[in-house]
Amino acid sequence: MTVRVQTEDFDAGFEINQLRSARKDVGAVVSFIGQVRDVNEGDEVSQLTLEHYPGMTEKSLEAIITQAKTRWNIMDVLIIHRVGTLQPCDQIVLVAVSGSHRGEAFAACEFVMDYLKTEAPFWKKEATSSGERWVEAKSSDDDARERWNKTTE
Amino acid sequence: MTVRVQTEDFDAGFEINQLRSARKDVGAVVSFIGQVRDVNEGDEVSQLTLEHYPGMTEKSLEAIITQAKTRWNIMDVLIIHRVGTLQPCDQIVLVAVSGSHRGEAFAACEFVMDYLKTEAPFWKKEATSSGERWVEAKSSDDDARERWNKTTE
Amino acid sequence: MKIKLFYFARLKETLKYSTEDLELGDAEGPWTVLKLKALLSKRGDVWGQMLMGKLKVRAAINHELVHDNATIANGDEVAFFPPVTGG
Amino acid sequence: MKIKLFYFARLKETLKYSTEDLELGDAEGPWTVLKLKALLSKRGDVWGQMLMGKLKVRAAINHELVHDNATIANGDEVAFFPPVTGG
Repeated sequence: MTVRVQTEDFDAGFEINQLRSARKDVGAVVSFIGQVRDVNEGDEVSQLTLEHYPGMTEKSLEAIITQAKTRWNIMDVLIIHRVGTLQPCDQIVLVAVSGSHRGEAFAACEFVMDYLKTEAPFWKKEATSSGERWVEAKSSDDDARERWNKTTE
Repeated sequence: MTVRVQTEDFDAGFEINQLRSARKDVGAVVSFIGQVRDVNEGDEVSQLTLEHYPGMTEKSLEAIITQAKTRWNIMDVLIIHRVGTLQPCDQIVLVAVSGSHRGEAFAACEFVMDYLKTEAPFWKKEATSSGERWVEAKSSDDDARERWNKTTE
Repeated sequence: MKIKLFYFARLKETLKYSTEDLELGDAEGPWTVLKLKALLSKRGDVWGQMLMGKLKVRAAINHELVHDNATIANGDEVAFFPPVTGG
Repeated sequence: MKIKLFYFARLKETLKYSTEDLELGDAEGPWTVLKLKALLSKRGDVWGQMLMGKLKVRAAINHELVHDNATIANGDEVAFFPPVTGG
């Protein structure tokens, strides 16, 4: 597994390719990229700043990957998450999962994102025309995570 | 939407990036890459040949995208599927979905793959040490597609 | 009436046909996919095995997947092939 | 006993504290997250609002998310922060 928390941008294509070609028995790579939207809660967003809790961030992301590997038969998981100041259309996060078959890779990738959204210590502050504001956590993200406790996949 | 059936390889990173940066309100891009595995049903695979039904292939992929767009609030979908002769570790297919939010992008991407696997007229023939053989359709792929008729998402 | 026929994958290989034009007697109509399969099966053992045997066969009319009871019209493009295995 | 405290995001900004070392009376132990919150809340209005008010606060001990009744030990690193919003 690979976890990187960094201010620099990343090359998603390169990273996905690394995961894909690491083993010749990889059949599927599912990936998620999150990017800064230029609008949130109806307001234009001109800038986004991401704060995190160094040390805990990496640990929590690794714990999420370990959980995913326990639940599904997958090969490898990569998470890159940016921190610092970002602009609209900048990449925020990449999660990529390789496996033999697509169903487990899809489930694991979505699981990692749902847990990252609710457990990894990152906080977003956005700059809008009416000033700066902390992004509020969404109950829909809690709901998304709770699904995984109900299913027996 | 974009559908391409081609013999040439593709640059997944470039394609994903195009989809991601096409609009500043894209928040999520989920993508799937399928590659040739060097083993299938316990046998080593040295080569894979993909045949398709020109004309019908493109139509059926477009119809699948149209269905996905009806079911989920997503922005764009790209499908690239290769045909011809491929080697282990070669890319076969790319499906990328952009949207505002991750849940719908994940669902739509998996939906497209499940329907592509069961409705798009492609056939695989693999070369193994004991000769050539047509790949058999899997009932697990039919099951994966049937799930979408049961859920009300 | 006249139709155009296509065969793919294992069917194409075994039947040694990729495409053909076929004249169907209007008097024997209406023509369904099943009726066409039965007609083609009379061409010989391998045809019967491929189209009416244990192997699953899918059919398309004018690029749309159809069931055995779908009706074939003049000028249609009809295709027979095994369950698909792309992706 | 001695602990190290961290504050993040809105809490850091409002409390104007990023980190501090704190001595907790062993006689008043055992110390839980809730008891620590109550102690800190006595520092003033804004502390009470941030830690015991309407806003949700999450706590971590040694980098693990914990509940209010979790026990704090000597040397622990305790952090308070709002619900996370990464991804």
